Amino acid sequence: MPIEFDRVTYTYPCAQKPAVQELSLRIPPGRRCGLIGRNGCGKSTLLRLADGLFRPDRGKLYWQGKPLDYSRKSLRTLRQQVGLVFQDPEHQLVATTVEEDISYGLCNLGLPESEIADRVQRTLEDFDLLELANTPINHLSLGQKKRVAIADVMVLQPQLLLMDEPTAYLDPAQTRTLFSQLERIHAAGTTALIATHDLDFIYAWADWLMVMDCGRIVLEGPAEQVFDRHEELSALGLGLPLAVDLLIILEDNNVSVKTVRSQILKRLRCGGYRSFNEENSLRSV
Amino acid sequence: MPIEFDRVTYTYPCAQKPAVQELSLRIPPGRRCGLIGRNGCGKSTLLRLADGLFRPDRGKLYWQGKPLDYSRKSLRTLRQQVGLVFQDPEHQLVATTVEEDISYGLCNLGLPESEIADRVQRTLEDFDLLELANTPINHLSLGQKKRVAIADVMVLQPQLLLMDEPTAYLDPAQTRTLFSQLERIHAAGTTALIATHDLDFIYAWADWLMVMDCGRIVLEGPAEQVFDRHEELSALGLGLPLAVDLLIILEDNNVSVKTVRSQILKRLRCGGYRSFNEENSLRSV
Amino acid sequence: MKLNPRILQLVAMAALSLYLVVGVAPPAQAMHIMEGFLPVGWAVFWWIVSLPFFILGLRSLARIARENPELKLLLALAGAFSFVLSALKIPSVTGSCSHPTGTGLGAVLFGPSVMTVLGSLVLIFQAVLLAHGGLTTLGANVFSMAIVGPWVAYGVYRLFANSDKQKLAVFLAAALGGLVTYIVTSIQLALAFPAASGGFVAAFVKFAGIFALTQIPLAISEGLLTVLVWNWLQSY
Amino acid sequence: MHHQIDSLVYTNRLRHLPPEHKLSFAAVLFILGYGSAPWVQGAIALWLAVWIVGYAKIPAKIYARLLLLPLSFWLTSVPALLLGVTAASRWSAVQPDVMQGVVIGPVYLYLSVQGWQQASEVFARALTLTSCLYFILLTVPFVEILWVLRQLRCPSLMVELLALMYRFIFMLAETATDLVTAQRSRGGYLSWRVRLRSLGLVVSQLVVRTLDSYRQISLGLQSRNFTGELQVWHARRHKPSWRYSTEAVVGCLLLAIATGIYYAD
Repeated sequence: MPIEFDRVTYTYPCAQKPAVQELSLRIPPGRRCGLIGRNGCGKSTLLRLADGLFRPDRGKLYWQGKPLDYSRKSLRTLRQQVGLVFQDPEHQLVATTVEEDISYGLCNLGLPESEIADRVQRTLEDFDLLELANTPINHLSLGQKKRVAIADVMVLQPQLLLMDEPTAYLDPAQTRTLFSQLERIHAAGTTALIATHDLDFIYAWADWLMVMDCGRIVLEGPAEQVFDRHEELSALGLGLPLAVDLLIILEDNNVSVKTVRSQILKRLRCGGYRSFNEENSLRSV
Repeated sequence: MPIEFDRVTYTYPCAQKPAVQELSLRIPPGRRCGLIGRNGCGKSTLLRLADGLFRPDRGKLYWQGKPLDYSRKSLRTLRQQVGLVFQDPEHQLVATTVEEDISYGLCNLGLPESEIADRVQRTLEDFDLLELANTPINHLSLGQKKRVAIADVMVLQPQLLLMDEPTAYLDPAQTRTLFSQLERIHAAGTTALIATHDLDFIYAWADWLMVMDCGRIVLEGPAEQVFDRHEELSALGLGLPLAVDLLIILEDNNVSVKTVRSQILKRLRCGGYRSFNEENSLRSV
Repeated sequence: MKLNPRILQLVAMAALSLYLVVGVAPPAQAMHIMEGFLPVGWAVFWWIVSLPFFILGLRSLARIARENPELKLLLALAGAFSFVLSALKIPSVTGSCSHPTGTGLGAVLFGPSVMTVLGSLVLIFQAVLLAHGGLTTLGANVFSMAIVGPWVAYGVYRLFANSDKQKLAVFLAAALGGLVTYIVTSIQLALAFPAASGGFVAAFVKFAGIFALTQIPLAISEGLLTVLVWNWLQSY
Repeated sequence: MHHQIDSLVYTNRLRHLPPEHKLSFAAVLFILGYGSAPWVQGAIALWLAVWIVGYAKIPAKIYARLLLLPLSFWLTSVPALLLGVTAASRWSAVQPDVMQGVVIGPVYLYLSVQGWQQASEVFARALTLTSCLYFILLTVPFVEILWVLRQLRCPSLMVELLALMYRFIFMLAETATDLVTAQRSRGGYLSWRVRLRSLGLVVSQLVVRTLDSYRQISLGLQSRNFTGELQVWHARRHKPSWRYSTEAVVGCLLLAIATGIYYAD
């Protein structure tokens, strides 16, 4: 059990109500965990709490069974083993060139220079950044910045990787690259937790899913089981991944491709996007 | 024919190669036009050219049949009739409160105060922003900011609405709201052009589709026809909307829902994200 | 009548100078003494004059940064902010555009010795990224823009701050800070190039006269803009 | 403009040379350029043009445009240097300094001989030294200047601040550009009054964004175990070149000899 939340409450300074409320959570080790929920439901706050950036008002965090005491030393150990990739890479990249930025975390650990050189070199290769090593950060495209941000964190070889909206700003091909990088990270034994709106991405990637609403975890379990709870997900304003939606259509009409096509389009136009809520309220009547 | 590009080339200052190259384009009036393409293919540049923000190196733009001469007067007319919503609302909203921000464009036109008050009021109602009218911009959520950004532009009653990545940063429920707003705008007779990566969104919304690659339009036509060109889209690194993908699976295996489910997952995991190109090259063998 | 061609010549020259001052030179640079403009003696002199101020400022910054390392981020952001401001073009009354230096606001917010360091770093970036100013003339530019400007702005602000006319204090700080910068630049040029007749004073009058055309309206615009931003900051 | 210089320098063909070599070469030329005869200064400017346009492959058009910058500052100052004014009654006293003169009412206005000398001296010197400056700007990336500053034991606070500022300048500049573009698309800069208002809005927004970035970036730094100092590591990938080193050393020697002869005369 790498990390555990025990009835954690956190309120931003000056905010009216808590961003995370009485939240209890265990992240299963070695899993691909997805965290979904609407904008503003507290996903980012949860990730920041898990990285020890905020201190809960009430409740406790445990890292590998030991409670986090927010001393400088324990924070240092925590952040060595937990890597957080921010939504906006601009806020994470601080050095001038790609190579320097990747080395930054290692230098903070006070490692010997030969080991820094070694690990930076290996990470540059792993993330296909060798050619960009000496490029200044500000000359990179957004997709490249995102890649550097992940490399920054992975060079520290964390046991738990937290990512906030990794697919925002990426085009389909870049998303594919990200997907294969995540597969590699998973194969190496790293536990990962991804917070996102991108239901299709999370449907394809996650094997454990948590759903947040208003600062709490409202659903949790193996991904397929969670996505089977159609009504609850719709009621939360999340809808379903398109693939799940399509399968429902298939089950409902076991007919020709042509019929399915028209059904899908109708679903996408009206159900999927426009009046999901209306439809929903009809259903529950 | 609201706007027309005639072999337009534009190179950013000091860039090695043009961002938009010998591009010819007509936007059919009254249509819902989608513009897709990979990051960096020139989509945003095209939108900025269409709004007269950049001046082409070669080639001409026509607005309602008349060539654009970039004089102050013609730019003023153009920008009154063409509205551009930027990708990041953070970079578009300039005033302190919602109301002030919506009035900004009207004040620039030098309209009489009574008309400004009138139009701002109506727009606040249309976009369901009445309650937020006096809220400072930096207290808004991202979805609200996006709504204000669209209202900012629609208050000028443009004939052509250009949008850059409208669904980025939005959660599924917010995307649904955006969709219904776009439907309303379309119903009022405004031509719209949306540039995005979100294939599922564009599949549901667009009726005319343009595909860009390396600064050129490489495919164009009614949306369904364009999405039928599977091989070409995959070769461009774009992939297909999930729904189209599913229909292909259905046509290939006319079998049980269970088989289809496992096919979709395989497709999402490997085909859809990881190794679409490999699979593709196998197919063409 | 014999003088006619000469008068014509002079009128033509005056017109030409006016054109050059108002039309050709981007006034953004008129504040910066360009690379190689000062004779070697004066270039070295201004370096020697400015260096102690810079080192003292850096020392006091280092002390603050040791206590609160994250302040470095804020300082770097403030520096980057004033660089970006200086690259924005503000409309000036004469029709030409130039830059607000933000020194006045910075001096009021951070204090003059911090502004000396930030201002010097901004000047380095202006030389390296925009080719405004230069390395040999850096000392002279630092003296006028990062030492005298902020100290005057700060002094003026403190003088008027108590008279519960904050806005006036801010306006005067920014405007006079800008104005004194331009006067010092003129002095520096006049010292380096005294006129054959009238020496330093005559040269000063000439340089000051030429730069006055663009710099006085600019100082006023900067004062107004700073007040706008100040108001806004207080409401935030 | 700053994007221009900064992106040019990363594609220049002399980038592989060690930054120390290029900087010391420029430093030697700075000293020679200050001390020597006008024709030696001319030679330096020409030689550097060969280095910049010929070897580093900076487009000639852009380099010429950059050279216009010092020229325009020079042109602005020329009237002040050239024009002399004195009381009409004293015109005979300044006669040795007069090229052309005219009496207008009580004053005597003239073109000064000394001013002309000063102006031409300054012209040659400014052109030469600006070429040296441009050689640095266009062939040594800013990051590498920072490496050299670190080696020279500049105060670490100063180097750190420079590095952070370099990163943030581009971040804020992008925000500012985007804001201005968005304003332009809503008719923001089409008249003088609207312009001033729009600009005030941009500056205010920029303050907010700056403070906001500060909060976010300090979280980002903390999550990466910020220790109070911004330490980084970089590999060295520079290769000294015999061909360029030889040309630089031989050329500088020749110029030094020429300067020596000039002073011996």
